[in-house]
Amino acid sequence: MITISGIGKTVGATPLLSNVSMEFPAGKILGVIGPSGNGKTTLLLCISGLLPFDRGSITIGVTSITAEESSLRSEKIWQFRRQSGIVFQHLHLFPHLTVLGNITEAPVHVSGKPKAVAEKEALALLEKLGIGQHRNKYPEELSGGEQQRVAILRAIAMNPEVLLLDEPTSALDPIRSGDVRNLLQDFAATGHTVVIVSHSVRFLRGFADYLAFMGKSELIEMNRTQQLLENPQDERTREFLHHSEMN
Amino acid sequence: MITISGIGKTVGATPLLSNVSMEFPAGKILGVIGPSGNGKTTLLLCISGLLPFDRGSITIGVTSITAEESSLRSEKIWQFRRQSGIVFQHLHLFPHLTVLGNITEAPVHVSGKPKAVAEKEALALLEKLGIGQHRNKYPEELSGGEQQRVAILRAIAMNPEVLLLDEPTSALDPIRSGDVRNLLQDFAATGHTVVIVSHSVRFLRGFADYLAFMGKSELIEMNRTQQLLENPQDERTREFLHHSEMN
Amino acid sequence: MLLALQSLAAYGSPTLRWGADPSGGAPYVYADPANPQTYTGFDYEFAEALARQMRMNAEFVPTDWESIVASLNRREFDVIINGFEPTEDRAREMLFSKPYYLFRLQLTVRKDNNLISSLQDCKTSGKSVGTLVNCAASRLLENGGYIVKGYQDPVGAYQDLELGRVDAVLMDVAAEMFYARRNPSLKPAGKPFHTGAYVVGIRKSDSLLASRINTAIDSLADNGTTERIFRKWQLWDDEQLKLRTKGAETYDMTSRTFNWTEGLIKLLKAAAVTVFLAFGAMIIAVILGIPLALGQSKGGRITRTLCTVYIEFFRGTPVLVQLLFLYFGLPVVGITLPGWLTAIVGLGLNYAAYESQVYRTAFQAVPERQWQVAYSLGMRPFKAFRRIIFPQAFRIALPPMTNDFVALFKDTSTAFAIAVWELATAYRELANATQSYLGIGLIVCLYYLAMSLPLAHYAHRLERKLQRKSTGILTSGTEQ
Amino acid sequence: MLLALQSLAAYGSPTLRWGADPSGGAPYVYADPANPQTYTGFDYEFAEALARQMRMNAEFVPTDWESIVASLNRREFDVIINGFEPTEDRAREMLFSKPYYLFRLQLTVRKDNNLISSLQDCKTSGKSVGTLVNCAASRLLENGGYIVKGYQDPVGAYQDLELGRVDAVLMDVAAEMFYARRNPSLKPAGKPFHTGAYVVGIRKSDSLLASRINTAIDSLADNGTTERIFRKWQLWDDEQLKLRTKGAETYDMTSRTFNWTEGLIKLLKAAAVTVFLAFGAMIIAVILGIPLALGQSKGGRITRTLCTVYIEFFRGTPVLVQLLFLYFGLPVVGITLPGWLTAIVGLGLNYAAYESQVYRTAFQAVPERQWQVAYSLGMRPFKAFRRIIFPQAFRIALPPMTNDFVALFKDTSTAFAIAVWELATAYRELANATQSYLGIGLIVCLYYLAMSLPLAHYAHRLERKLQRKSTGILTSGTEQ
Ligand SMILES: Nc1ncnc2c1ncn2[C@@H]1O[C@H](COP(=O)(O)OP(=O)(O)OP(=O)(O)O)[C@@H](O)[C@H]1O
Ligand SMILES: Nc1ncnc2c1ncn2[C@@H]1O[C@H](COP(=O)(O)OP(=O)(O)OP(=O)(O)O)[C@@H](O)[C@H]1O
Ligand SMILES: [Mg+2]
Ligand SMILES: [Mg+2]
Repeated sequence: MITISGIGKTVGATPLLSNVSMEFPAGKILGVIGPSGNGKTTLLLCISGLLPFDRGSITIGVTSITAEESSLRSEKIWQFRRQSGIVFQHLHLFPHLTVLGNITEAPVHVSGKPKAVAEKEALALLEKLGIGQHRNKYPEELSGGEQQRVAILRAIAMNPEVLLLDEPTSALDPIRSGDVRNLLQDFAATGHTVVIVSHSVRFLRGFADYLAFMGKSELIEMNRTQQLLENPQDERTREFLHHSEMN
Repeated sequence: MITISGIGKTVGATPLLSNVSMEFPAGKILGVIGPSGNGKTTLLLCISGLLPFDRGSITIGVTSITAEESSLRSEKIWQFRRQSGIVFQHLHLFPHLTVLGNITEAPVHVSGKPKAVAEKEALALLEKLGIGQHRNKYPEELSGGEQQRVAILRAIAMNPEVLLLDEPTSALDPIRSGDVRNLLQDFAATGHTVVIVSHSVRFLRGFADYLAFMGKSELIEMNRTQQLLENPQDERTREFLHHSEMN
Repeated sequence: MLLALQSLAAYGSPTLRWGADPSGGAPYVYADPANPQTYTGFDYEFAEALARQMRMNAEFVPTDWESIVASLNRREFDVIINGFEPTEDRAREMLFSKPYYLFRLQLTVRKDNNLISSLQDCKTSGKSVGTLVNCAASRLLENGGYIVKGYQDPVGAYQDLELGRVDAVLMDVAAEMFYARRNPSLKPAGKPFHTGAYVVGIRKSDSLLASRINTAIDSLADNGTTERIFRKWQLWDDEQLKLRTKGAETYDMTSRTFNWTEGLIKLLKAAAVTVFLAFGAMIIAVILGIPLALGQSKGGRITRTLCTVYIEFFRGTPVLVQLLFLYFGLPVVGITLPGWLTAIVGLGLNYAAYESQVYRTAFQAVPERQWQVAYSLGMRPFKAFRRIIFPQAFRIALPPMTNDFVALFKDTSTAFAIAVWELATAYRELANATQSYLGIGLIVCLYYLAMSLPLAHYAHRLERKLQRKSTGILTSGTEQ
Repeated sequence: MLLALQSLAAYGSPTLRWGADPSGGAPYVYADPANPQTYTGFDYEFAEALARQMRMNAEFVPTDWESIVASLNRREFDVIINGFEPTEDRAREMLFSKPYYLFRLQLTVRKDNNLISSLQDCKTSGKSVGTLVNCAASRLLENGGYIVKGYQDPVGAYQDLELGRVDAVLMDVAAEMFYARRNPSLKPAGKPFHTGAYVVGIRKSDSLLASRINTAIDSLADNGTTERIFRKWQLWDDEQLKLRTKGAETYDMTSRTFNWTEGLIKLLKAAAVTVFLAFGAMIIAVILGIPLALGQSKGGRITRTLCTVYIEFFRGTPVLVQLLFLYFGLPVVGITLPGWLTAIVGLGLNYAAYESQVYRTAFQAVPERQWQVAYSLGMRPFKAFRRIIFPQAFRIALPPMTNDFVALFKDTSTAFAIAVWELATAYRELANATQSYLGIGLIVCLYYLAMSLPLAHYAHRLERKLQRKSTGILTSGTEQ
């Protein structure tokens, strides 16, 4: 269960998030959609515990942080951060490590997994996404889509309770993004919660269990995917979905 | 008229491009599609004159460079580079300049446009893509989709003969990507050539005049959009298009 | 424990260890010119007489005037007999005997000076008065608001008076008699005045010794020994008759001042030279470093080699040698630069090698793609560098550059080798002159800090400003 | 041409330009403590008297002792008057006047030392003897095969004697009188011995000037001026009577035949010391720099302030002063480190301040997002730093660190001040001994290069290796 209660975040005079509240069960996939610049990435960062927010609180399972705690270096925030993994929009791979190194770094050096085990697991994942042959390359020697898949695997390899993804298939062709979809569905099926920001309503349809639509810095509505797509309550949602169908 | 004759590029033992040849008229829009990691970005960089290649030659209008010339710092390569503008997959905005600075930098300091004029033009473009209010922000203060639009405008502002775009709408919602489409169509209508790499066949349909399908490091086929989509010649093209419809 | 034993030994034993500074000069205690291994002076003779009166052997312990009270209390000797005046601040730390001599002060002027006939004249006409530091005279003058110039020894004071650097000198009659009376170009102005006393200085804990000494002083005065000694040194006058009738009620409190003002000004001038050299050299280094860095990282084979040779040579050999080479070597080929210019050029060439390496890292820390974007927008390398790469690299180069600049302030000290007079040279001179290595050293450090701190501060502010203007690769990040 | 004219002018004009190093200290030539703008000392007074005798004006040209002969030959001044001793190697390059003073050497030991009563005792019991570099005493000791420790100035030598860092000090009586005689914890051992002479140094081409000076020296001796001057400085003794009776044959001219093989080996040993000091100091600096950098950029208010104070203090004040402070200051609180350890610790503390700034830039050049990614993967700050940030930052820090390391090789030369014998000290000794500043200088430069080149080469290779392992922010970029 993830509970977000009235969180707000302002930079300068610009509100990035205003009073966003939502709640959804663990083990499900939540899709976040909405126009560019409306705070989707900001929301994801807040949930991950990496970005301090100004108001409200976030609860994942039994751990919760308040706005005050989010900006302190307390033991609590480290515990909170540990629950979730994140795939950044701009990936931010470790440039000094190979593909394999990027994926096994945390399992080996944080969880203390034996290196051989971690590498075997990583390799299986790499093969699943079709980039096994690139395992010894450095990030800058990869194409955009290949980098994106490495970033997804790096987060999944730590087996976080909650996986947050920011447009994880933007650089992938339809076949590969299908692979990623399957992988994430399997991951959710084992009881993990997945939150995924995407511009492609097509990608989320029949994949996400819930959909949330972000307006300018606020949550307009959230519902089961089917219901939101077929019966949007807000005018802005309707217009956005209409355009999605068109293009 | 852009003519690519048998260019090849190998890194280590891996061929990134093998004997790619194509030809298409100026003032048209060429879409490049193909699975991830197949050399689309590499091809674009070669056309821009920024990446030296090993074999073949590329001709834009009356200027052409050969494989040898592509790796030399000759006057010719500078002239060749000047003809085209490029929007990188990873954007690479100038972090030390504001949005307006990013867009006006080259017009003012390369073309010698008066600053006021350049800024007025830039502002008009920014408004067209809905990010006029962000004009004085620095790149890191923008959302992913906002950054992407700035990168597109930075290239367009130099009014290059050939505009090369590497997945320019991957971070844009459907409404904004429609705006970009219109902008590029207008740009092509004034006699400029546009080459655009995209994973979204939907985006290119009814927008690109030609489509090229890249297989593993080679050009599989190229044709008018209508014809390629409706009547693909190669099995691989057919399979790729099939998946695109599905997802 | 050990010290206490020593002290007891000094009592019981027939030895009176007395301290004085023989470099203070005649006529107090000084090395006998006729026989430099031995000492003479009225204090020397008085000490001998005093010890004999107390049935002890006198042992002279030469010491340093500056720290004479500290040495007494460290038990390096038992008493001070050195033209020593009782003052209130000293009284807090020690005991005084009765006076054994009453001195007076005498004003001296140049022979041709008819304007000054009393100390008051100096004040009304704003004339400067020289005297020794830390004595009754200096205290008197300072309290009176005179223009005072302090000297370490009487010779210097009277010399300056002759040279017109001061207009008058006020000194104990004893010193005046010895150093000025016979000088044909000087004359006394007015009569001696302001009676003061020479006493024996004793440790606070030695009150027993003090009373024994007082008894002995009385006996010496009574039996005429005191008169005989001071008559021999031509220092006897009627004033001394009071010794037997009165005590020594007039105590002056004196405060010690070294001629710090002038020393500090000298250092300040030297510091200005140092700043000048450092700025000149840094300008050369900062500018020359850029082509070196670009040449080494982006140039062709030959350029690259040349730049590397330059860098490794200038970085790898001592700047001192480079300066000497420029200074003594260049004249051979007909180029004779003045020392300061040689220093600026030499240090500049040297630091350019360092700066080039700083730049190279900074340039390389800017993603190569930024060059490509610039090229794709039609920029040539030079413009791409100036407009796109440099602004991003500068932020990274700034702290190491600050490092180098601060180091350069101190490296200017190598210029002493080519006879450029700067802060480090001035330090050595003054420290040697005053023997106050620590004191002057600390002051020189403050001067260096006064150069480097504003620089570091400004650099830090600039760094923050650039950071706020966010060069991206340095994105603060916590704000999204 | 110009130089020739200047020299002619020096003859015709009534000015005698004489050179001396005022930092050599009292009592030769030194800044007057009472009036630091002017100079004093017996050489100063003698030079004035000499010039007056020759009906010329004396003009004092402050210069550096190490290169005083070279400066003479560069015509920066006309004569050297600086307690200058005639030696055979100097004789090849210049003329000497008759002696104007005959000095002797005095051995000094600690008061409690009853084992050493002559120089011979030092040899038999293997005790170390301190003296000034490049003087009669140092040559005597070196030729005699003593364990010698060379100092730049007498103060340091006697201070080390007090602290027990050397067992005896051999010095001219002039210096001994001034610096050691008054020190209660030291005492002379044995009688003065080994008569040497102070002469005026003159250019080889100026034989006319030489004979005029000889005449003047004779006159000054005859008319008692010499005696008056040296009496005033308490340096007159019966030895000086020989000046009038005999010629200049009375003094011992110390000579050293220079053996190149031995010299090179000596330099090699010194270079090894330098490398040792540099590596030791760099290890301290490299390690200590990390907490300083992190403290300054990520610590709380207090940590930040403390780190900044440390950095600005150690960076802003001269390392020489820091070394002196550690060497002479620490014993006050009971910690007496040997010289080499003081040098390593002092240089290490100093360079840590510089390294911290290098690291700080490097850390900040790694995008903040990399920290965030590491945190999101469950890393705590320390692990994130060690595994993610440091490897990326190291590549950026490497060239400035190489800079600092190379600079450190040469900064070890400051250790001479605390009497650590390293390459720069060896250079000065040998260059002085041979007067071959250029030749030995070039050799020493080669030694320095032989240290810095391998270092630079290895650093460059490491840099490339890291670059190939591509730290991303440094992506080479031309390959896609
Ligand atoms: N540091 C900042 N200073 C000012 N404004 C900021 C800053 N960071 C983000 N913003 C603004 O906050 C808004 C929301 O940003 P966010 O990245 O969350 O949007 P998004 O929904 O992820 O958009 P996209 O789909 O384009 O990635 C944007 O308009 C952006 O310009
Ligand atoms: N420096 C390099 N060294 C080795 N292989 C490289 C290097 N650069 C790129 N490649 C490989 O070349 C192939 C083509 O890369 P390119 O970026 O052109 O693909 P792309 O078609 O743009 O893919 P995407 O759609 O994922 O962006 C990829 O498999 C990539 O791994
Ligand atoms: Mg976003
Ligand atoms: Mg690509």
